[in-house]
Amino acid sequence: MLQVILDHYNYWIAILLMMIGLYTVVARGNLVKKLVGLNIFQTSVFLLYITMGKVAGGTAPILDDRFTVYSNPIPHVLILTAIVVGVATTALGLALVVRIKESYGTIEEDELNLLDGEM
Amino acid sequence: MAVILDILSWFLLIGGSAFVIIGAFGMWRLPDFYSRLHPAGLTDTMGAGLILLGLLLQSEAFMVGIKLLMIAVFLMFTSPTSGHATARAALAAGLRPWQAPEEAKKLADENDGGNKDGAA
Amino acid sequence: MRHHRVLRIISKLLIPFIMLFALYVQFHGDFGPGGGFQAGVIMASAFILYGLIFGLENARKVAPPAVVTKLVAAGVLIYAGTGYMGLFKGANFLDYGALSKDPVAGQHLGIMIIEFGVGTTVAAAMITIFFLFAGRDR
Amino acid sequence: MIITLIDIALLTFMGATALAILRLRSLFAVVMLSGIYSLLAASMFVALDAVDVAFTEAAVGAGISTVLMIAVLALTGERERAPSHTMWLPMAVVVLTGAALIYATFDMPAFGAANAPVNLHVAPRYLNESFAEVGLPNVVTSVLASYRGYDTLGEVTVIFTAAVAVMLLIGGRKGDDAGIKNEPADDAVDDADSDGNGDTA
Repeated sequence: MLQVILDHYNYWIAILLMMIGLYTVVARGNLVKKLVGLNIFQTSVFLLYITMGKVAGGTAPILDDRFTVYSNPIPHVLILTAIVVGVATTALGLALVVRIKESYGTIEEDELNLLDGEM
Repeated sequence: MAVILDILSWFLLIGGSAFVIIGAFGMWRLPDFYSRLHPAGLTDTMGAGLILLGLLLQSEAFMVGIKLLMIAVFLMFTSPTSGHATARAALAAGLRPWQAPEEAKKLADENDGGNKDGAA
Repeated sequence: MRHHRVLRIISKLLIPFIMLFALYVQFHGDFGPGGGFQAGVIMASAFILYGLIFGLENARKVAPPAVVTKLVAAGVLIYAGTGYMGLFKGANFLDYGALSKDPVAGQHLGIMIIEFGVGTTVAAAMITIFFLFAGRDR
Repeated sequence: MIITLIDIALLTFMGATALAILRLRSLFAVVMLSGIYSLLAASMFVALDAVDVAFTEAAVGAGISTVLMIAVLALTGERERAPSHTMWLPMAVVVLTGAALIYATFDMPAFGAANAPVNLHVAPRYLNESFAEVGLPNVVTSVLASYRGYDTLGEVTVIFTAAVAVMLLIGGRKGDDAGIKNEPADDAVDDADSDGNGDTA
Protein backbone atom coordinates (compact mmCIF):
# COMPACT_ATOMS: atom_id res chain seq x y z
CA MET A 1 0.00 0.00 0.00
CA LEU A 2 2.77 2.42 0.99
CA GLN A 3 4.61 1.43 -2.17
CA VAL A 4 1.58 2.28 -4.30
CA ILE A 5 1.36 5.70 -2.67
CA LEU A 6 5.08 6.41 -3.13
CA ASP A 7 4.94 5.24 -6.75
CA HIS A 8 2.08 7.56 -7.64
CA TYR A 9 2.34 10.50 -5.23
CA ASN A 10 3.94 12.77 -7.85
CA TYR A 11 1.23 12.01 -10.38
CA TRP A 12 -1.52 12.63 -7.86
CA ILE A 13 -0.16 15.97 -6.73
CA ALA A 14 0.34 16.99 -10.36
CA ILE A 15 -3.30 16.12 -11.04
CA LEU A 16 -4.43 17.94 -7.88
CA LEU A 17 -2.55 21.07 -8.99
CA MET A 18 -4.02 20.69 -12.48
CA MET A 19 -7.52 20.58 -11.03
CA ILE A 20 -6.88 23.60 -8.76
CA GLY A 21 -5.73 25.49 -11.84
CA LEU A 22 -8.71 24.33 -13.88
CA TYR A 23 -11.12 25.33 -11.10
CA THR A 24 -9.50 28.77 -10.88
CA VAL A 25 -9.91 29.21 -14.63
CA VAL A 26 -13.54 28.03 -14.70
CA ALA A 27 -14.98 29.34 -11.44
CA ARG A 28 -13.26 32.69 -10.84
CA GLY A 29 -14.51 35.73 -12.70
CA ASN A 30 -11.45 37.98 -12.60
CA LEU A 31 -9.43 37.69 -15.80
CA VAL A 32 -6.00 38.16 -14.12
CA LYS A 33 -6.91 35.44 -11.62
CA LYS A 34 -7.90 33.22 -14.54
CA LEU A 35 -4.46 33.74 -16.10
CA VAL A 36 -2.72 32.86 -12.81
CA GLY A 37 -4.88 29.72 -12.70
CA LEU A 38 -3.85 28.91 -16.25
CA ASN A 39 -0.21 29.27 -15.17
CA ILE A 40 -0.77 26.82 -12.30
CA PHE A 41 -2.35 24.38 -14.75
CA GLN A 42 0.60 24.83 -17.12
CA THR A 43 3.23 24.26 -14.42
CA SER A 44 1.46 21.13 -13.23
CA VAL A 45 1.60 19.73 -16.76
CA PHE A 46 5.33 20.51 -16.81
CA LEU A 47 5.65 18.67 -13.48
CA LEU A 48 3.85 15.64 -14.92
CA TYR A 49 6.19 15.51 -17.92
CA ILE A 50 9.36 15.89 -15.87
CA THR A 51 8.11 13.28 -13.39
CA MET A 52 7.73 10.79 -16.23
CA GLY A 53 11.32 11.38 -17.35
CA LYS A 54 12.89 10.78 -13.92
CA VAL A 55 14.90 7.57 -13.58
CA ALA A 56 15.51 6.36 -10.02
CA GLY A 57 19.18 6.73 -9.11
CA GLY A 58 19.81 8.76 -12.25
CA THR A 59 21.42 12.16 -12.54
CA ALA A 60 20.92 15.22 -14.73
CA PRO A 61 21.57 14.40 -18.43
CA ILE A 62 24.96 16.11 -18.63
CA LEU A 63 27.43 13.44 -19.72
CA ASP A 64 30.30 12.76 -17.35
CA ASP A 65 32.61 9.84 -16.81
CA ARG A 66 31.58 9.50 -13.19
CA PHE A 67 27.94 8.60 -13.93
CA THR A 68 26.25 5.88 -15.93
CA VAL A 69 22.52 6.38 -15.22
CA TYR A 70 20.91 9.55 -16.54
CA SER A 71 17.33 10.80 -16.47
CA ASN A 72 15.44 11.01 -19.74
CA PRO A 73 16.43 14.25 -21.56
CA ILE A 74 13.45 14.40 -23.96
CA PRO A 75 10.82 15.72 -21.50
CA HIS A 76 13.39 18.32 -20.39
CA VAL A 77 13.79 19.56 -23.97
CA LEU A 78 10.05 19.74 -24.55
CA ILE A 79 9.32 21.55 -21.28
CA LEU A 80 12.30 23.92 -21.48
CA THR A 81 10.94 25.49 -24.64
CA ALA A 82 7.35 25.27 -23.39
CA ILE A 83 8.14 27.42 -20.33
CA VAL A 84 9.45 30.35 -22.38
CA VAL A 85 6.65 30.00 -24.90
CA GLY A 86 4.28 29.89 -21.91
CA VAL A 87 5.45 33.26 -20.59
CA ALA A 88 5.16 34.75 -24.08
CA THR A 89 1.57 33.56 -24.40
CA THR A 90 0.81 34.72 -20.85
CA ALA A 91 2.03 38.17 -21.89
CA LEU A 92 -0.33 38.00 -24.86
CA GLY A 93 -3.22 37.13 -22.52
CA LEU A 94 -2.28 40.01 -20.20
CA ALA A 95 -2.22 42.38 -23.18
CA LEU A 96 -5.77 41.28 -24.03
CA VAL A 97 -6.77 41.87 -20.39
CA VAL A 98 -5.35 45.40 -20.53
CA ARG A 99 -7.28 46.15 -23.72
CA ILE A 100 -10.50 44.73 -22.24
CA LYS A 101 -10.05 46.90 -19.14
CA GLU A 102 -9.57 49.99 -21.32
CA SER A 103 -12.58 49.27 -23.53
CA TYR A 104 -15.06 48.05 -20.88
CA GLY A 105 -13.71 49.50 -17.63
CA THR A 106 -13.81 46.14 -15.86
CA ILE A 107 -12.14 42.74 -15.97
CA GLU A 108 -14.82 40.81 -14.05
CA GLU A 109 -16.47 38.27 -16.27
CA ASP A 110 -20.11 38.68 -15.22
CA GLU A 111 -19.89 42.48 -15.55
CA LEU A 112 -18.43 42.00 -19.02
CA ASN A 113 -21.33 39.71 -19.93
CA LEU A 114 -23.82 42.34 -18.70
CA LEU A 115 -22.08 45.09 -20.72
CA ASP A 116 -22.07 42.88 -23.80
CA GLY A 117 -25.81 42.21 -23.34
CA GLU A 118 -26.53 45.95 -23.28
CA MET A 119 -24.67 46.64 -26.49
CA MET B 1 40.96 15.54 8.54
CA ALA B 2 37.99 14.58 6.42
CA VAL B 3 36.05 13.61 9.55
CA ILE B 4 36.73 16.98 11.16
CA LEU B 5 35.59 18.76 8.00
CA ASP B 6 32.46 16.62 7.87
CA ILE B 7 31.60 17.34 11.49
CA LEU B 8 32.23 21.06 11.02
CA SER B 9 30.12 21.20 7.87
CA TRP B 10 27.27 19.26 9.47
CA PHE B 11 27.41 21.65 12.42
CA LEU B 12 27.15 24.62 10.04
CA LEU B 13 24.38 23.02 7.98
CA ILE B 14 22.30 22.20 11.06
CA GLY B 15 22.95 25.67 12.46
CA GLY B 16 21.82 27.25 9.20
CA SER B 17 18.69 25.10 9.08
CA ALA B 18 17.94 26.06 12.69
CA PHE B 19 18.15 29.73 11.74
CA VAL B 20 15.79 29.14 8.81
CA ILE B 21 13.29 27.40 11.08
CA ILE B 22 13.56 30.16 13.71
CA GLY B 23 13.00 32.68 10.91
CA ALA B 24 9.90 30.82 9.79
CA PHE B 25 8.55 30.80 13.37
CA GLY B 26 9.25 34.50 13.59
CA MET B 27 7.30 35.17 10.39
CA TRP B 28 4.40 33.27 11.87
CA ARG B 29 4.41 34.67 15.41
CA LEU B 30 5.39 38.32 15.07
CA PRO B 31 2.54 40.81 14.93
CA ASP B 32 3.10 43.09 11.93
CA PHE B 33 4.91 43.64 8.67
CA TYR B 34 7.92 45.57 9.95
CA SER B 35 8.72 43.16 12.77
CA ARG B 36 8.32 40.25 10.35
CA LEU B 37 11.09 41.73 8.21
CA HIS B 38 13.57 40.84 10.94
CA PRO B 39 13.11 37.06 10.82
CA ALA B 40 13.06 37.33 7.02
CA GLY B 41 16.48 38.94 7.14
CA LEU B 42 17.64 36.27 9.59
CA THR B 43 16.68 33.56 7.10
CA ASP B 44 18.48 35.34 4.28
CA THR B 45 21.76 36.17 5.98
CA MET B 46 22.41 33.72 8.81
CA GLY B 47 20.39 30.77 7.47
CA ALA B 48 21.54 30.88 3.86
CA GLY B 49 25.04 32.04 4.84
CA LEU B 50 25.69 29.17 7.25
CA ILE B 51 24.23 26.62 4.84
CA LEU B 52 26.45 27.93 2.03
CA LEU B 53 29.48 27.78 4.32
CA GLY B 54 28.64 24.20 5.26
CA LEU B 55 28.28 23.27 1.60
CA LEU B 56 31.61 24.97 0.88
CA LEU B 57 33.32 22.59 3.31
CA GLN B 58 31.65 19.67 1.53
CA SER B 59 32.60 20.72 -2.01
CA GLU B 60 35.33 18.68 -3.68
CA ALA B 61 35.83 20.56 -6.94
CA PHE B 62 37.46 23.99 -6.94
CA MET B 63 34.86 25.46 -9.32
CA VAL B 64 32.00 24.42 -7.05
CA GLY B 65 33.62 26.25 -4.14
CA ILE B 66 34.08 29.40 -6.24
CA LYS B 67 30.46 29.29 -7.34
CA LEU B 68 29.25 28.88 -3.76
CA LEU B 69 31.40 31.82 -2.65
CA MET B 70 29.94 33.94 -5.45
CA ILE B 71 26.41 33.01 -4.39
CA ALA B 72 27.29 34.03 -0.81
CA VAL B 73 28.66 37.41 -1.98
CA PHE B 74 25.59 37.94 -4.17
CA LEU B 75 23.28 37.17 -1.23
CA MET B 76 25.21 39.57 1.01
CA PHE B 77 24.48 42.37 -1.45
CA THR B 78 20.93 41.55 -2.45
CA SER B 79 19.20 40.42 0.72
CA PRO B 80 19.74 43.62 2.77
CA THR B 81 18.84 45.64 -0.32
CA SER B 82 15.60 43.77 -0.88
CA GLY B 83 14.72 44.10 2.81
CA HIS B 84 15.41 47.83 2.63
CA ALA B 85 13.34 48.20 -0.54
CA THR B 86 10.44 46.24 0.96
CA ALA B 87 10.39 48.35 4.12
CA ARG B 88 10.62 51.57 2.08
CA ALA B 89 7.78 50.47 -0.16
CA ALA B 90 5.61 49.63 2.85
CA LEU B 91 6.35 53.02 4.42
CA ALA B 92 5.60 54.78 1.13
CA ALA B 93 2.32 52.87 0.89
CA GLY B 94 1.35 54.28 4.31
CA LEU B 95 1.67 51.19 6.50
CA ARG B 96 2.22 52.24 10.15
CA PRO B 97 4.39 50.14 12.51
CA TRP B 98 2.46 48.11 15.06
CA GLN B 99 2.62 49.10 18.72
CA ALA B 100 1.77 47.09 21.81
CA PRO B 101 -1.72 48.17 23.04
CA GLU B 102 -0.54 49.91 26.25
CA GLU B 103 2.36 51.60 24.42
CA ALA B 104 0.01 52.83 21.74
CA LYS B 105 -2.39 54.17 24.39
CA LYS B 106 0.38 56.01 26.22
CA LEU B 107 1.66 57.52 22.96
CA ALA B 108 -1.85 58.55 21.97
CA ASP B 109 -2.33 60.26 25.36
CA GLU B 110 0.95 62.13 24.97
CA ASN B 111 -0.05 63.21 21.49
CA ASP B 112 -3.40 64.42 22.72
CA GLY B 113 -1.66 66.47 25.41
CA GLY B 114 0.64 67.90 22.79
CA ASN B 115 -2.29 68.78 20.61
CA LYS B 116 -4.04 70.64 23.43
CA ASP B 117 -1.02 72.84 23.87
CA GLY B 118 -0.44 73.28 20.19
CA ALA B 119 -2.31 75.40 17.73
CA ALA B 120 -4.29 72.66 16.08
CA MET C 1 14.56 60.29 -5.57
CA ARG C 2 16.96 60.51 -2.63
CA HIS C 3 15.46 57.51 -0.85
CA HIS C 4 16.25 55.22 -3.78
CA ARG C 5 19.96 55.69 -3.31
CA VAL C 6 20.67 52.22 -1.88
CA LEU C 7 18.69 50.55 -4.62
CA ARG C 8 20.39 52.58 -7.33
CA ILE C 9 23.91 51.86 -6.13
CA ILE C 10 23.33 48.15 -5.57
CA SER C 11 21.61 47.69 -8.92
CA LYS C 12 24.36 49.61 -10.70
CA LEU C 13 26.77 47.19 -9.08
CA LEU C 14 24.77 44.10 -9.96
CA ILE C 15 23.52 44.76 -13.50
CA PRO C 16 26.93 44.17 -15.18
CA PHE C 17 27.26 40.88 -13.33
CA ILE C 18 23.74 39.82 -14.33
CA MET C 19 24.64 40.49 -17.97
CA LEU C 20 27.95 38.64 -17.58
CA PHE C 21 26.07 35.73 -16.07
CA ALA C 22 23.65 35.78 -19.00
CA LEU C 23 26.57 35.57 -21.43
CA TYR C 24 28.11 32.74 -19.38
CA VAL C 25 24.82 30.83 -19.49
CA GLN C 26 24.53 31.54 -23.21
CA PHE C 27 27.95 30.26 -24.23
CA HIS C 28 28.52 27.66 -21.51
CA GLY C 29 25.15 26.02 -22.18
CA ASP C 30 26.82 23.34 -24.28
CA PHE C 31 28.72 21.99 -21.28
CA GLY C 32 26.54 22.74 -18.27
CA PRO C 33 22.94 23.68 -17.69
CA GLY C 34 21.96 26.67 -19.77
CA GLY C 35 21.35 27.79 -23.30
CA GLY C 36 19.67 30.45 -25.35
CA PHE C 37 16.28 30.39 -23.64
CA GLN C 38 17.65 30.87 -20.12
CA ALA C 39 20.29 33.38 -21.21
CA GLY C 40 17.70 35.47 -23.05
CA VAL C 41 15.46 35.63 -20.01
CA ILE C 42 18.36 36.56 -17.69
CA MET C 43 19.61 39.25 -20.09
CA ALA C 44 16.09 40.67 -20.31
CA SER C 45 15.82 40.69 -16.53
CA ALA C 46 18.94 42.88 -16.34
CA PHE C 47 17.25 45.46 -18.58
CA ILE C 48 13.98 45.13 -16.67
CA LEU C 49 15.82 45.77 -13.38
CA TYR C 50 17.36 48.87 -14.94
CA GLY C 51 13.94 50.03 -16.09
CA LEU C 52 12.40 49.46 -12.65
CA ILE C 53 15.09 51.36 -10.76
CA PHE C 54 16.05 54.16 -13.15
CA GLY C 55 12.72 54.74 -14.84
CA LEU C 56 11.34 53.70 -18.18
CA GLU C 57 12.65 56.75 -20.03
CA ASN C 58 16.27 55.96 -19.15
CA ALA C 59 15.74 52.29 -20.00
CA ARG C 60 14.38 53.34 -23.40
CA LYS C 61 17.58 55.32 -23.95
CA VAL C 62 19.74 52.30 -23.08
CA ALA C 63 17.71 49.88 -25.20
CA PRO C 64 15.94 51.91 -27.90
CA PRO C 65 12.59 50.21 -28.69
CA ALA C 66 13.22 50.59 -32.41
CA VAL C 67 16.42 48.50 -32.14
CA VAL C 68 15.00 45.95 -29.70
CA THR C 69 11.95 45.39 -31.90
CA LYS C 70 14.20 44.59 -34.84
CA LEU C 71 16.29 42.21 -32.72
CA VAL C 72 13.15 40.12 -32.04
CA ALA C 73 13.00 39.35 -35.75
CA ALA C 74 16.80 39.16 -36.14
CA GLY C 75 17.06 36.17 -33.79
CA VAL C 76 14.54 34.14 -35.78
CA LEU C 77 16.36 35.12 -38.98
CA ILE C 78 19.71 33.98 -37.54
CA TYR C 79 18.15 30.64 -36.66
CA ALA C 80 16.44 30.09 -39.99
CA GLY C 81 19.47 31.46 -41.86
CA THR C 82 21.68 28.82 -40.22
CA GLY C 83 19.20 26.25 -41.46
CA TYR C 84 19.47 27.63 -44.99
CA MET C 85 23.28 27.60 -44.75
CA GLY C 86 23.06 23.83 -44.40
CA LEU C 87 20.79 23.79 -47.45
CA PHE C 88 23.28 25.84 -49.51
CA LYS C 89 26.12 23.52 -48.51
CA GLY C 90 24.22 20.62 -50.00
CA ALA C 91 22.85 19.06 -46.81
CA ASN C 92 19.39 19.13 -45.27
CA PHE C 93 17.70 22.14 -43.68
CA LEU C 94 19.18 22.70 -40.18
CA ASP C 95 21.87 20.05 -40.75
CA TYR C 96 24.84 21.77 -39.11
CA GLY C 97 27.24 18.95 -39.93
CA ALA C 98 27.78 20.56 -43.33
CA LEU C 99 28.90 23.90 -41.89
CA SER C 100 32.46 22.70 -41.38
CA LYS C 101 34.83 20.06 -42.79
CA ASP C 102 34.51 18.03 -39.61
CA PRO C 103 30.83 17.16 -38.95
CA VAL C 104 31.21 17.31 -35.16
CA ALA C 105 32.87 20.74 -35.31
CA GLY C 106 30.11 21.83 -37.68
CA GLN C 107 27.47 20.64 -35.22
CA HIS C 108 29.13 22.59 -32.44
CA LEU C 109 29.34 25.75 -34.57
CA GLY C 110 25.73 25.42 -35.71
CA ILE C 111 24.44 24.93 -32.18
CA MET C 112 26.43 27.97 -30.99
CA ILE C 113 24.90 30.16 -33.73
CA ILE C 114 21.31 29.04 -33.32
CA GLU C 115 21.51 29.31 -29.53
CA PHE C 116 22.67 32.89 -30.06
CA GLY C 117 19.63 33.45 -32.29
CA VAL C 118 17.33 31.97 -29.66
CA GLY C 119 18.88 34.15 -26.95
CA THR C 120 18.51 37.29 -29.06
CA THR C 121 14.84 36.65 -29.81
CA VAL C 122 13.92 35.73 -26.24
CA ALA C 123 15.75 38.68 -24.65
CA ALA C 124 14.40 41.19 -27.18
CA ALA C 125 10.85 39.82 -26.95
CA MET C 126 10.84 40.00 -23.14
CA ILE C 127 12.27 43.54 -23.12
CA THR C 128 9.72 44.65 -25.72
CA ILE C 129 6.84 43.15 -23.77
CA PHE C 130 8.04 44.79 -20.54
CA PHE C 131 8.38 48.21 -22.23
CA LEU C 132 4.87 47.93 -23.65
CA PHE C 133 3.23 46.94 -20.35
CA ALA C 134 5.16 49.40 -18.20
CA GLY C 135 4.75 52.24 -20.71
CA ARG C 136 0.98 51.89 -21.04
CA ASP C 137 -0.62 55.03 -19.60
CA ARG C 138 -3.39 54.55 -17.07
CA MET D 1 14.77 8.00 1.15
CA ILE D 2 15.84 11.61 1.79
CA ILE D 3 15.15 12.40 -1.86
CA THR D 4 11.64 10.99 -1.47
CA LEU D 5 11.05 13.12 1.62
CA ILE D 6 12.22 16.28 -0.17
CA ASP D 7 9.99 15.33 -3.07
CA ILE D 8 6.91 14.91 -0.90
CA ALA D 9 7.58 18.07 1.11
CA LEU D 10 8.03 20.23 -1.99
CA LEU D 11 4.92 18.83 -3.65
CA THR D 12 2.88 19.44 -0.50
CA PHE D 13 4.12 23.05 -0.37
CA MET D 14 3.13 23.46 -4.02
CA GLY D 15 -0.36 22.16 -3.28
CA ALA D 16 -0.74 24.52 -0.31
CA THR D 17 0.44 27.51 -2.37
CA ALA D 18 -1.97 26.67 -5.18
CA LEU D 19 -4.88 26.44 -2.72
CA ALA D 20 -3.90 29.80 -1.22
CA ILE D 21 -3.84 31.30 -4.74
CA LEU D 22 -7.34 29.94 -5.35
CA ARG D 23 -8.75 31.33 -2.09
CA LEU D 24 -7.13 34.78 -1.79
CA ARG D 25 -8.96 37.86 -3.11
CA SER D 26 -6.08 40.32 -3.15
CA LEU D 27 -4.59 39.95 -6.61
CA PHE D 28 -1.25 41.37 -5.48
CA ALA D 29 -0.88 38.53 -2.97
CA VAL D 30 -2.01 36.07 -5.66
CA VAL D 31 0.72 37.26 -8.04
CA MET D 32 3.37 37.06 -5.31
CA LEU D 33 2.24 33.55 -4.39
CA SER D 34 2.39 32.51 -8.03
CA GLY D 35 6.04 33.62 -8.00
CA ILE D 36 6.64 31.44 -4.92
CA TYR D 37 4.81 28.61 -6.67
CA SER D 38 7.18 28.90 -9.63
CA LEU D 39 10.19 28.86 -7.33
CA LEU D 40 8.89 25.71 -5.62
CA ALA D 41 8.33 24.15 -9.03
CA ALA D 42 11.92 25.02 -9.95
CA SER D 43 13.22 23.33 -6.78
CA MET D 44 11.06 20.34 -7.65
CA PHE D 45 12.60 20.19 -11.13
CA VAL D 46 16.09 20.13 -9.58
CA ALA D 47 14.99 17.22 -7.39
CA LEU D 48 13.78 15.48 -10.57
CA ASP D 49 17.16 15.98 -12.33
CA ALA D 50 15.87 18.57 -14.83
CA VAL D 51 18.43 21.30 -14.11
CA ASP D 52 17.92 23.14 -17.41
CA VAL D 53 14.17 23.26 -16.87
CA ALA D 54 14.61 24.41 -13.28
CA PHE D 55 16.88 27.21 -14.44
CA THR D 56 14.31 28.41 -16.96
CA GLU D 57 11.40 28.12 -14.57
CA ALA D 58 13.21 30.09 -11.86
CA ALA D 59 14.19 32.89 -14.25
CA VAL D 60 10.82 33.04 -16.04
CA GLY D 61 8.27 32.17 -13.39
CA ALA D 62 9.76 33.92 -10.40
CA GLY D 63 11.25 36.81 -12.40
CA ILE D 64 9.71 37.97 -15.63
CA SER D 65 6.14 36.78 -15.32
CA THR D 66 5.78 38.26 -11.80
CA VAL D 67 6.99 41.64 -13.08
CA LEU D 68 4.57 41.49 -16.03
CA MET D 69 1.63 40.54 -13.79
CA ILE D 70 2.37 43.41 -11.38
CA ALA D 71 2.62 45.83 -14.31
CA VAL D 72 -0.83 44.65 -15.42
CA LEU D 73 -2.25 44.95 -11.89
CA ALA D 74 -1.16 48.59 -11.86
CA LEU D 75 -3.36 49.07 -14.94
CA THR D 76 -6.36 46.97 -13.97
CA GLY D 77 -6.77 47.16 -10.18
CA GLU D 78 -5.78 44.89 -7.33
CA ARG D 79 -9.02 43.52 -5.89
CA GLU D 80 -11.02 40.61 -7.12
CA ARG D 81 -14.79 40.76 -6.60
CA ALA D 82 -16.40 37.98 -4.60
CA PRO D 83 -17.95 35.33 -6.86
CA SER D 84 -21.62 36.18 -7.28
CA HIS D 85 -23.17 32.75 -7.73
CA THR D 86 -22.54 29.25 -6.39
CA MET D 87 -19.88 27.18 -8.03
CA TRP D 88 -21.36 23.68 -7.89
CA LEU D 89 -21.13 22.97 -11.61
CA PRO D 90 -17.41 23.83 -11.99
CA MET D 91 -16.67 21.93 -8.77
CA ALA D 92 -18.48 18.85 -10.10
CA VAL D 93 -16.66 19.04 -13.43
CA VAL D 94 -13.28 19.43 -11.74
CA VAL D 95 -13.88 16.61 -9.24
CA LEU D 96 -15.05 14.24 -11.98
CA THR D 97 -12.09 15.07 -14.26
CA GLY D 98 -9.65 14.71 -11.38
CA ALA D 99 -11.13 11.37 -10.33
CA ALA D 100 -10.89 10.06 -13.89
CA LEU D 101 -7.26 11.19 -14.19
CA ILE D 102 -6.31 9.67 -10.82
CA TYR D 103 -7.98 6.42 -11.88
CA ALA D 104 -5.81 6.55 -15.00
CA THR D 105 -2.58 6.95 -13.00
CA PHE D 106 -2.87 3.38 -11.70
CA ASP D 107 -1.92 2.23 -15.20
CA MET D 108 1.12 4.52 -15.27
CA PRO D 109 4.58 3.08 -14.63
CA ALA D 110 5.87 3.62 -11.10
CA PHE D 111 7.67 6.89 -10.38
CA GLY D 112 11.33 6.59 -11.37
CA ALA D 113 10.99 3.25 -13.16
CA ALA D 114 13.92 2.82 -15.53
CA ASN D 115 11.96 0.47 -17.82
CA ALA D 116 8.99 2.81 -18.33
CA PRO D 117 8.02 3.08 -22.02
CA VAL D 118 9.10 6.76 -22.17
CA ASN D 119 12.64 5.85 -21.23
CA LEU D 120 13.02 3.04 -23.75
CA HIS D 121 12.32 4.64 -27.11
CA VAL D 122 14.79 7.32 -28.29
CA ALA D 123 16.29 8.46 -25.00
CA PRO D 124 18.95 5.70 -24.84
CA ARG D 125 20.09 6.57 -28.35
CA TYR D 126 20.48 10.25 -27.46
CA LEU D 127 22.30 9.41 -24.24
CA ASN D 128 24.66 6.87 -25.81
CA GLU D 129 25.46 8.41 -29.17
CA SER D 130 24.92 12.17 -28.96
CA PHE D 131 28.45 12.75 -27.65
CA ALA D 132 29.97 11.01 -30.66
CA GLU D 133 27.60 12.69 -33.12
CA VAL D 134 27.34 16.23 -31.73
CA GLY D 135 30.23 16.42 -29.29
CA LEU D 136 28.46 18.20 -26.41
CA PRO D 137 28.24 16.88 -22.85
CA ASN D 138 24.86 18.50 -22.21
CA VAL D 139 22.42 16.13 -23.92
CA VAL D 140 19.54 18.56 -23.44
CA THR D 141 21.32 21.17 -25.56
CA SER D 142 22.22 18.74 -28.32
CA VAL D 143 18.67 17.37 -28.51
CA LEU D 144 17.17 20.87 -28.31
CA ALA D 145 19.37 22.47 -30.95
CA SER D 146 20.40 19.63 -33.20
CA TYR D 147 18.15 16.56 -33.15
CA ARG D 148 14.99 18.60 -32.65
CA GLY D 149 16.07 21.81 -34.34
CA TYR D 150 12.80 22.13 -36.25
CA ASP D 151 10.83 22.03 -33.02
CA THR D 152 12.96 24.78 -31.48
CA LEU D 153 12.71 26.90 -34.63
CA GLY D 154 8.95 26.64 -34.27
CA GLU D 155 9.08 27.62 -30.59
CA VAL D 156 11.25 30.66 -31.33
CA THR D 157 8.76 31.66 -34.02
CA VAL D 158 5.95 31.37 -31.47
CA ILE D 159 7.82 33.75 -29.12
CA PHE D 160 8.36 36.14 -32.04
CA THR D 161 4.68 35.96 -32.95
CA ALA D 162 3.60 36.55 -29.35
CA ALA D 163 5.85 39.63 -29.09
CA VAL D 164 4.42 40.98 -32.37
CA ALA D 165 0.88 40.33 -31.15
CA VAL D 166 1.51 42.16 -27.87
CA MET D 167 2.94 45.06 -29.89
CA LEU D 168 -0.18 45.15 -32.04
CA LEU D 169 -2.51 44.95 -29.03
CA ILE D 170 -1.02 47.53 -26.67
CA GLY D 171 1.71 49.18 -28.73
CA GLY D 172 -0.42 52.16 -29.68
CA ARG D 173 -1.68 54.95 -27.48
CA LYS D 174 -4.68 54.40 -25.25
CA GLY D 175 -7.92 54.84 -27.15
CA ASP D 176 -6.10 54.85 -30.46
CA ASP D 177 -7.36 51.70 -32.11
CA ALA D 178 -5.75 52.24 -35.49
CA GLY D 179 -2.25 53.21 -34.32
CA ILE D 180 0.27 50.44 -33.95
CA LYS D 181 3.33 52.65 -33.60
CA ASN D 182 4.66 54.03 -30.37
CA GLU D 183 4.77 57.65 -31.52
CA PRO D 184 1.54 59.64 -31.82
CA ALA D 185 0.14 58.42 -35.14
CA ASP D 186 -1.87 61.49 -36.25
CA ASP D 187 0.93 63.97 -35.60
CA ALA D 188 3.41 61.83 -37.50
CA VAL D 189 1.18 61.84 -40.56
CA ASP D 190 0.73 65.61 -40.33
CA ASP D 191 4.48 66.14 -40.03
CA ALA D 192 5.15 63.99 -43.05
CA ASP D 193 2.66 66.00 -45.11
CA SER D 194 3.90 69.37 -43.93
CA ASP D 195 7.48 68.40 -44.66
CA GLY D 196 6.52 68.06 -48.32
CA ASN D 197 4.92 71.52 -48.40
CA GLY D 198 7.56 73.30 -46.38
CA ASP D 199 7.75 73.96 -42.66
CA THR D 200 4.49 75.24 -41.19
CA ALA D 201 5.91 76.08 -37.76
